[in-house]
Formats: sequence, C-alpha cells, structure tokens
Amino acid sequence: MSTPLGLSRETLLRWYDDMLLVRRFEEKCAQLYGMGKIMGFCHLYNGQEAVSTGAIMGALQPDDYVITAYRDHGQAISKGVNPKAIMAELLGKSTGTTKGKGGSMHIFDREKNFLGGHAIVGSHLPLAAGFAFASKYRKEKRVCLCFMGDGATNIGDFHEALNLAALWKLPVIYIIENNLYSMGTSVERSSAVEDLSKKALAFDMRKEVIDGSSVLEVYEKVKKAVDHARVTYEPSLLDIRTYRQRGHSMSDPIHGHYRTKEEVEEKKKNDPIHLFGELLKKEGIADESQFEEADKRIKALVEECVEFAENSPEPSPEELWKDVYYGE
Amino acid sequence: MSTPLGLSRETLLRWYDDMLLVRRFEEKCAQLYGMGKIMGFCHLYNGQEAVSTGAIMGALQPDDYVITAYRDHGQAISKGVNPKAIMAELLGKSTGTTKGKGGSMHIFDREKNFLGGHAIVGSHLPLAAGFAFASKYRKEKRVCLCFMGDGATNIGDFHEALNLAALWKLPVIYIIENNLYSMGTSVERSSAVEDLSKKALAFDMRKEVIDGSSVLEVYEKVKKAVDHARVTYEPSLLDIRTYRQRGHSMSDPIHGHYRTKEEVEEKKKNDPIHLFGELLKKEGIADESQFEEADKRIKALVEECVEFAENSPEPSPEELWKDVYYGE
Amino acid sequence: MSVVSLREALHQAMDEEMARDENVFLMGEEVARYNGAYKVSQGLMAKYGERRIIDTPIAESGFAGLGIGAAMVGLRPIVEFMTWNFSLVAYDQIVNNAAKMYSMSGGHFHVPIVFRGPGGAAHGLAATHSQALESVYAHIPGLKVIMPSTCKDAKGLLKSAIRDDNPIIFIESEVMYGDKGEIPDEEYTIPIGVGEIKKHGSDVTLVSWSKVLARVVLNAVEKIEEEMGISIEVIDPRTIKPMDYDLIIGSVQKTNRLVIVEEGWPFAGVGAQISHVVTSRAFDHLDAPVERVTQEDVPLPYARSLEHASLPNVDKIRRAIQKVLYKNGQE
Amino acid sequence: MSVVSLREALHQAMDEEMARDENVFLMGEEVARYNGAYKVSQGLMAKYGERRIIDTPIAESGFAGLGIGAAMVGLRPIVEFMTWNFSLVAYDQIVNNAAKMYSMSGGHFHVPIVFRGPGGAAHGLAATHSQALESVYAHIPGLKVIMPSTCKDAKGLLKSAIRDDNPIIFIESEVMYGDKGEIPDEEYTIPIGVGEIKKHGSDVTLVSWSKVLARVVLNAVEKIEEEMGISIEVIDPRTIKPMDYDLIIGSVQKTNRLVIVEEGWPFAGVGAQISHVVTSRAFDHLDAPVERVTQEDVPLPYARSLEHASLPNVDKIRRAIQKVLYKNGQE
Ligand SMILES: Cc1ncc(C[n+]2csc(CCOP(=O)(O)OP(=O)(O)O)c2C)c(N)n1
Ligand SMILES: Cc1ncc(C[n+]2csc(CCOP(=O)(O)OP(=O)(O)O)c2C)c(N)n1
Ligand SMILES: [Mg+2]
Ligand SMILES: [Mg+2]
Repeated sequence: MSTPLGLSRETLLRWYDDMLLVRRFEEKCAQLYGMGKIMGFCHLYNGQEAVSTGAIMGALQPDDYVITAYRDHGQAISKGVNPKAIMAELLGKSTGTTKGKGGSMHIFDREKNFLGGHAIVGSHLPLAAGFAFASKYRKEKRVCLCFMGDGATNIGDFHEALNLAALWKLPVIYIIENNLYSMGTSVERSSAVEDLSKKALAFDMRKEVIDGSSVLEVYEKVKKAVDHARVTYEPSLLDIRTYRQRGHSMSDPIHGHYRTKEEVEEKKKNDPIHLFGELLKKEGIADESQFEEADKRIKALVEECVEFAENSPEPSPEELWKDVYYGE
Repeated sequence: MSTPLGLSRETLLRWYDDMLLVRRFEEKCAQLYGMGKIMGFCHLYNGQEAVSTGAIMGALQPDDYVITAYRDHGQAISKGVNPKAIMAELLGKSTGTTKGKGGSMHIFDREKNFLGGHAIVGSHLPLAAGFAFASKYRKEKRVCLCFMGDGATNIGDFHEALNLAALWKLPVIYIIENNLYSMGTSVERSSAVEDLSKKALAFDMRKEVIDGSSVLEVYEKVKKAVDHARVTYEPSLLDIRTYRQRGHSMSDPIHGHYRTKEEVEEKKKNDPIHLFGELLKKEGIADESQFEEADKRIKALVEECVEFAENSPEPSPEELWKDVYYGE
Repeated sequence: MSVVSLREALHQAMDEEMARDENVFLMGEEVARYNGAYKVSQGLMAKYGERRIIDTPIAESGFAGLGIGAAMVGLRPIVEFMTWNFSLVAYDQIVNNAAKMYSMSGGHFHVPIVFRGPGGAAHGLAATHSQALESVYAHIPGLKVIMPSTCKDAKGLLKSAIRDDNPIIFIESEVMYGDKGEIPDEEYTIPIGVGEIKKHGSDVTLVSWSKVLARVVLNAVEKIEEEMGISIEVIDPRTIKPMDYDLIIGSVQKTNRLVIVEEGWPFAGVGAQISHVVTSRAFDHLDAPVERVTQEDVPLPYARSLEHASLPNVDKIRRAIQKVLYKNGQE
Repeated sequence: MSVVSLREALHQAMDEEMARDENVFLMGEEVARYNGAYKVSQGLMAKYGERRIIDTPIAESGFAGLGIGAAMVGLRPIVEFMTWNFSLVAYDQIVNNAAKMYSMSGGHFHVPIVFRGPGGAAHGLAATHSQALESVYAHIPGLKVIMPSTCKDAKGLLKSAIRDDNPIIFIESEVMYGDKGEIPDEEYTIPIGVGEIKKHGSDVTLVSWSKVLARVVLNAVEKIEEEMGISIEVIDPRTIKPMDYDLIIGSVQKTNRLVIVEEGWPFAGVGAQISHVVTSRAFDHLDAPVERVTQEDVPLPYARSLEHASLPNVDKIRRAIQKVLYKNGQE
C-alpha cells in the first residue's frame, strides 16, 4: 500500500501523536495558568504544531541542534525533551528542565541538543550560527534548526546572523514561524516586505515559502534544506506560513483590535492536526477510532506530566546560588 | 554652447573647486597629523570627492539634512560648513565646529543642517531616519542624505533603519560610499552579497548602483533619488562605487596585506578630480591655466584655514562642564 | 484630589503633554492599535491618531535611534520600551547617541527625549525579563534617570521629563500599573532631582525607590518599628540621577544611620554610589557603616521561592536595620 | 625573565593557549589578514590559519552571539572587540546570553568565552571612543571582569581567562600596547580574583588598576610621598569582579585611609562599590572617609587640555590623599 511521501504508517502515526501531544499539553498549560500554577509569561503553540513536528521530529537527526524563541514547548516536545520535565519546569519544580530556573520561556536540554528557549526577540539567531559554526569547525555533519517569529525578522540580530551564516557557509536553517502577527502587529505593519522570504535576497541565501498547516509539506521542504546544509554547509531561510490560534501570551486576548473573531474561526478550519487526521483517514492509514484511542492515551500522558510536576519538590534554597559561575 | 547635463559653467567650476578644496584640505590634514597637531583618529576622503560634491553640493537644497560617519570632512565642506572651523576643530580649538569637543570624527553644524560626524559604525543610520521622520511629521519637504561605508551595511542598525524608512516611507536617501574595503576587509569577505545594492531587496526599496568617480553621474542619480523622495517620501539605497586612495585612518598603511600597491595605482587613474578636469577641458569649459589658478587659490584658502586654527585659542577650562545637560 | 491607578497617572501625563505640545509623540511596540502591552497608552491613538501614536516593529535600536534623530531636529519623542529589558539592544543608541550628542556636537544639537517603560522584576518572568537596570544608565553622563514610586510622582515627574530638554530614562514598574493613589485635580509637575521624605523618623534613615519602596519597604517599616521599638525615616529620592544627596545627608545627620534598599544587583549599584557619597560627606555623623539590601548577585530564577529569596524582602531589611543599630536579631 | 611589550604578552597568551587547546579560536574585526587593528594578533593567522583566526564583518552583536553559541557547544572562543566602545552594540548578547545562560539553562550550558580588547581613553578619540566601561559589565552577575596593568599580569591572567569556563570581560589599554615589562620565561598563569600589593606603605592605601595605575598613579606616588613626607601602599586588584576585598581591607586596617583612582565615571562606578564594601567591613579602622578620583562626570572631549582636565591626574590624586590625611594643600 502506498503512503504519502512513502513514509511508513508508524512514522505518520508518530507525527500525529506528536502534534496531538503538543496540542493537549498546551491546553493543559492554559488550564494550569488559569489556576495560578504557572507563573510569568506563557506562550502557547496551538495551531503551529505541524511546524515543530514536521521540521524537528520529521527532518532532523537526534544530534542536530534546535534553538527557538520563548514559544518553545512544541519544539521541545518534538525534539524529545521529556514532557514531564517541561511541565515540572512550568510549575517551578526542581525536577524541571532547568530546575525551576528558566520557566516556560527558557526550556533547555543538553542531552537532546535542545538549546532553548530564548526570550529576547532575535538574540538567539547569532547563537544558532554559533552552533553551526562549531559543527563545521569540528568537521561534523550536524545542522541547526533555528526557529523565530515573523516579528523577529525586523531586528538587527536577524541581519547580522544571516549575513554571517551565508558569508561563512554555516549549516543552519533559519525558520520563520510566520503566524502573521507579532503580538498585535501584522506583518505588513512591521516589515517593509510582506513576503518575508525576500529577506534572504540580501544574503543570496537559499529560501522557500512553506505551508505550515501541512506537516508533510513542512517535513519535505525542511528536509530538503537540512540535507542541503549537511552536504554543502549552506544555510536556508524558510518562511513557514502558520497561525497562532490563541492570544500572544496567556494575558492577551485571542482576538481584538488586531484581528477579528471571524479571521480566527476561518483560520482554524486549516487546523494542522485536523487536516493531517483527514489525510490519514483518506489514505486509509487510520480511522476515527484510532484517533479517539490516541486522544485518550495522550490526555492520560499529559495528566501524568501534571501529576509528576505537582508531586515534585520545590527547588532547595541553596539552588539560588548554583549555576551562576561554572565550577564554583 | 551646450554644457554637460545643461549645467551652467559656474556650477561646474564650483563643483571642481569643491572637490579640489576637499583634496587639498585633506592633504593638509595629513601634514598636520604628521606634525602631531591633529590628534586621535583622522580619516581622509582622498579619492571619494566626487561623492560629497555631486550628492551634496549638486543634488541638495540648503535646508536638506546631511549625516555621515567619521570620514566626514568632505561632506561637511560640500554642505557649506566653514573649512576654517573644521580645521580649528581638528586642532582642538575653541573656534572649531564643536569647540574642540568632537574632533575629526564629530563635525556638526546646526546652521548648515550638517548633523555629524558619527563614529560608531551604523549607529547614525537610525538618526537619519529620524530626521526624515521629523520632516514628514511636520509636512516639510526636506530630505536627508545619510552616508555610510560599505562595512556599515553588515551591522544591525542598517537593517532596522532601512526597514523603518521603507515601511514608513521616510524621505531619506541611504548612500553607501562603497570604497571596496572596511579597513582591511574587502566587501566580499564581509558581506554575503558583493552587489550591496541587493540589500535593498529585503525592503522593496528603490536602489541604484552609481559610478563614484564621475561627479556628474553622482549628481544626476542622487538628484533623481532626492526628487523622488521629495515627492513620494520614499527612501532609496544608493551603492556608489568609489575608492579610498589613502589608508583607513592616519595610522594605517595605504596598501598592505589587504590590497596591493598596483591596485591603488591602477585605481588612482580614475581619480575623480582628474577625470572631471579632463571632461571640463574636453567640453571647453576650462583650460589648464584656470586649473592652476584654482589650485593656487584653494591652497591659499587652506593656508588661511590653518592660520585661523593655529591662531585660535584653546577651549577654556570651564568648557569641560558645558554642553552636558541642556539648560543647566 | 482624585484617585487613579499608576497606569492612568502615566496616561494622563502623556495625554496632557501631547495636548500641550504638537511636537510630542509616542512611539513603541503595540502602543497604538493594541493600546499598549500594559495599556498605559490606552485610547491615545483614538485621540491623537497614528501620526502621533506610532506602533513600531521589534527594532529597539532602530526606533530609539529614530527618536533621537527626531529629537535632534526639534521633536519631543516619548519612546516606550515594552520593558526596560529590551532596551539593552538599544544600549549603544542611548549611551553613545542620546547621552553624548549635546556635548559631542559642541552644543549644536540637544536631545529632548523620554525613554520610558516598566523595569525590574514582575512575577516569574525569569532572568532576561526581570532586570532592574538603573545603575547601567545612571552611570552614563548626559542621562537623567527617574524612578517614581507613587501615582502622583509618576504623573508629575513624567510631565517634567517630557518638558525637559535632555534624554531621560524613566523607569516604571509593571506590577504597580494597577496600584491606586491620589493625584491633584489641577495641573502640576514635580521637579526632577528632588527627593521626598515619605515618613519622618529619628533612629534610622532608609532610602529606597520605585516598586521595592512601595511594595516592600513601606509595608515593612511599621512592623519593624513596632518589633524593635524604633522610628525609621524613609526617603524616596524619586530621581536616581541627579541624586538628591542633600536630603539624604540631612536625614542621616539626624539619625546617624543609613540603610539603602534597592532592587538592582549589588556590584556598582546605585546604592553603592549613595553609600559612598553620604559616607564621605557625613562621615562624622555615621554611627554605623551604611547597610545595603539589594537583589542577590545572581540572574533572577523563575521559581517563586527562589525569586523571593533573591529579591529584597522584609527579613533582609530587618537584618540590615538591626545591623546599623548594632542590635542582634536574637535579642 | 624576558622583557616584552604588553602587545607581545597578550599575543603569547593567545598563542600558547591556542597551541594547547584546539577548541580555542580568535574572532574579530581585522584580527587575521590585517594582523589586528593594534597588532595583538600579529602572525597568528599565518600560524593557525583562517579556520582559527577569523576576520569578521562589522557586526559585534552577531559575532559576539555566534561566539556565545560556539562556546555553549564546547568551543572556547576569544572574541576581540577592536575597542570596548564597540561592545555596546553587543551589550544584550553579553548581558542576557553570555552572563545568564548557565543559570537560565539550569546548568545545561555554560559559556567559556573571553571578550577582550582595549578600553578607556587613548589620546583625542573623544566621547564615543574613550569609554572606561568596567562598571556596566561588573554590575552583571555571571560575568568576570579582568583589567591587568602589567605585561606579566596580562599574559598570566589572559591564559587563566581562556581556561576559565565562564564568560570573561578582559579589558586592555591601547596606549599601553607598546609598554614593556618583564615576564617569566617558563609557562605561568595568574589566578583570577587575586590582587597584588604593588608597593608597600603605611599612611594611605591607594587602589587603582589598568592604565591609570600604570601611567598615572605609579608615577605620582613617589613624587607625592616626597612632597608630603608620607608612605603610600598601592594595590592593584587586577580583577575587578570578583574583587579581592580582603587584600584591600587588610591594607586599610594598617593605613586607616583609602583612596581609589579609576578612569571610569563616578556615578555607580567600580570605586563606589569598593568604597562601600571596605567602609562597611573596616568602618572602625577608617580615620577618614574613602576618597575617589574618577573621570569627571561628562562625555570625554577631544581637545587635549579638556581631555586631561577630565581624566584622573596627579593633582587630583594629591588632593585626594591630602583630604584623607586631613592635610591642607596650602600648608
Ligand atoms: C528585543 C525584544 N523586544 C520586545 C520583546 C517583547 N516581545 C516578546 S514576544 C514579542 C512579539 C514577537 O512576535 P513574533 O516574532 O512574530 O513571534 P510570535 O510571538 O508570533 O511567535 C514581543 C514584541 C522582546 N521579548 N524582545
Ligand atoms: C560598531 C563599530 N565597530 C567597529 C568600529 C571600528 N571601525 C571604525 S571604521 C571601521 C571600518 C568601516 O569601514 P566602512 O564602513 O567601509 O567605511 P570606510 O572607512 O571605508 O569609509 C571600523 C571597523 C566602529 N567604529 N564601530
Ligand atoms: Mg508572529
Ligand atoms: Mg569602506
């Protein structure tokens, strides 16, 4: 039986599970935030799941690097970071990914080559060039995926990082998760070019526009960029069109002065999980009952995460003085 | 009798004088620097004269704004800043353009709308957008010419300033004085695109490549950009190809690891003053004797500048505390 | 008198000054259509239009620099940083262009601009989003730094800042935007560089400002006064630079003891400067060395317990007061 | 012992550490083909090739950040800022990424990187190019700040810095690059955080560092000792953060007087921090309040006379010493 892109049934279902896990995880975060158990800023990934699943779980090897901004739960999960540890982090527990130091915006996992979780817009782009630089310096074949929002393409570090990556041929793929808005500001009100992929022209950089509602298209085109980088060390700029179904962060409205309820409803029809589910059914790879089973299984897993987090200890007071200077 | 671009004989000769004045002024600076009378960093303009003369004296109105980097003597002179005051500044005298506060890299003149003289590479580009913003805010027709080096196109402020200028349609013309090197680094070793005008593509900005050895071409094409900005408020990025005949600053060699003596000699054949002189002769607008007369006149003027500077008083000690907080 | 929130007080200051002077405009991320990330500019776009209330891309260095340029040629920009943490990408623009322009241009161009926004820690925002940065700005000649702790001061000082012809660093507190306070009904301004005695006392002088004064110190003093049977004089300098040393020294000459409580980090913080100047000018009046309570010298962690342990709190303030009074906590 | 210039001492440190560890590389503007704007990296490209000696575009934030990223995954970059003035465009990278990464990542990623280059004033470089910025870096937890004043210390401390696993701010002096000094022939390092008594004395302790110590203080002390008939103890902390307070306090317990001479601006400068800590820990030993000599609180002008008047000089140091000794200059 032929499957989409010749991918195995197991692979396709694993991707579906991953997207669903991210969705359910974020919904739980919203709940816990409402209950005051998660503090600070919390930026949810609802609607963008096909990007992290297709790009990371789909196109990457385990020892490839991933770095992203503060909207980082999805990429972390797709890179294999333990969701229990992520949930514990959100609750500020010692079992969290950073022992309660970083919180939602700063998820890190050395073992999984997940290098954060960064909260200053654009400032992580040069770091990504640095990981790629190190890979090339050591003559490794590791590549780096660096995720950013559309709003991040207007800041200076974007220009400096992409110029260095293109000039020195560094194996980094810069992925714009173009969800059309930076907080309440639409792309056409913040960028002189609405087609953000055009920004690659200033660096003669390989570029592509990608439909972020299709996990298969994301996988296929990110994989092409990754393979290209592995062989040639050349970077790419990928403009992945997606949509944020919730408010910018927990304290922001889903719609308001900057986008209408109608727009959000319209966009939700392209929900990436729904579309992928329909495709899997059409292709006869799965049926409704399997999706129901998956949903049960994943909801249970998310509950386990919460339980683990709830039952984990607070960081000890001495923790305040740890990890400030290495080796001291 | 028809003249180039239908410009009056007086105009053409005035431009020739301006270019020659800049040249002789800089040669004198080199002398005085050697004598230890000019301190600190001093960046000479030799070889780039056609740019400041054609763009500023040629294409601008008096109330238009000019801002540039630290290689600023030429633009200041072409904008009408008194060369005596500039020379006095270089000697650190109270009669200098900034009373001895700023030195060579920080020439300012409010009356002439010359807004510096800036020494942090790229940091003046956002200021230029601000002048243009103010012009539009007040519904004036003033435009701003902002000069920068080729090396400045790789820094973040370049990206942020050009995006704001294009996004908000601000009447600013960004002029790259592309002399092929930033200190000892050639354009192809510092920028992912060798054709720097391509950087305009990231902002859908009007752009043009200009031969900086021809004062007439500089005038004609900068004028087009200026007129366009006056009418439409739209910015431009102009890549003017020129050449620095001397070292980066007084302490740097004219040639060395980064460029050969041969290259410099070859490039000097395109000396903009020489080329313009030949053209004026060919067109029968001036002959050798007039150039000799002009050279005498201008050398005398430069001597006056030195005399004025030498005979000017040092800043008074109280000056240290002045101009720190306005109105205090 | 009427009671308003800090958010409203700041809003009124900008509204009144924009009505008063056509050259004043507000620029920043989300200040216009979104009505401000923290709603300080709520309604200003509706009133003044998008010509004077301007949404920017995420490009702090770019729009800070654009504002500086506009100020050089006569406009009076108010540049909002969504939080002061994000000003660090614009640090060069503020330090090299805004602060030095008037001097470096030999008086040709001054820079009447206000940079404002919330600073310091909120709750659970972690290291990059919780910084109290007054020291790294107050260190720079050419800048003035203002940090109000009340609604009244916030409005009066922001109006003075907008009218001032120099670059001003105006640091608010995001957790206080909803806090209410009385402000006069008639128009008023509060002079830059003049501190205020918040509470008279005789045994110890306590200097603090902004959120840590309003939220921690003022709640702690009465409690501590009762516990220890002492009387504390509390001073709010309101302006960090120029600092109102005379007011503090006058108080220390009476109490002979000084405690400084600040949210910033200890090393070369604002408190170190106050401690040095007061000690050198009131050396013979000090019965004990100046004590400082600061944030611990570590990046601020996310977890609530660690965050609390790192920031100034009542216990630390009590210990500092006991120390300058040579009283052992155990007694 | 052999006599080398400061330039050569720094060069040797980088050369030896690059030979010792393949992961060490040098990156910055003009460091490779141009052999360094100040020739500190002279010959390194010829020896190690362009893979390890790397010319960058003018993009301090970009290459500082790239270096931080490379350090996070195990390389040990040396990032040269042509001068520290240009680091201000990379301030966010250093403050938010380099300094906080180890803590914010809960120990997952530390950042072994050295940022180095010349700081402070040279001659006639004016306001934007003459800044002594140690205070705005030492204020930030997670960073170490080193400012050597001799060739020996420069080499030994730079080697320690390159081997240290934390982000290091290493500030040199461009006017001193040609200054000569003795260094041991055998390999050596100098520990970070340990100061040195440059000259023993009994009446006043004088703390200073970097160029102002080497070029101004050391020339002034003997003269002043003779004039005033006193003996001065001179201390070079060598590292600004962590500061060797114990060494200074030990000296002050003997001399009972402290003068701090620094090139930076006064407000919340490093000297304010030293003054506060020493005063609070040696209060009963101080016979006079701590005196500071700093750059005046203005942007540094170009003209030689104004530049000289703004920077620390012998007259200012003499006055400060007279003050802590309660001696009137006129006597
Ligand atoms: C330098 C900087 N400026 C401002 C902010 C505040 N801020 C956080 S997220 C955000 C919007 C970013 O939008 P985008 O890049 O499109 O990412 P998205 O949130 O849509 O995923 C802003 C302005 C910041 N974190 N850093
Ligand atoms: C941000 C910053 N980094 C580095 C420097 C040091 N620097 C001064 S001029 C220069 C080269 C600039 O070259 P370019 O922009 O091409 O201008 P040109 O000198 O050729 O006119 C450098 C690196 C600086 N002044 N500012
Ligand atoms: Mg977005
Ligand atoms: Mg150049």
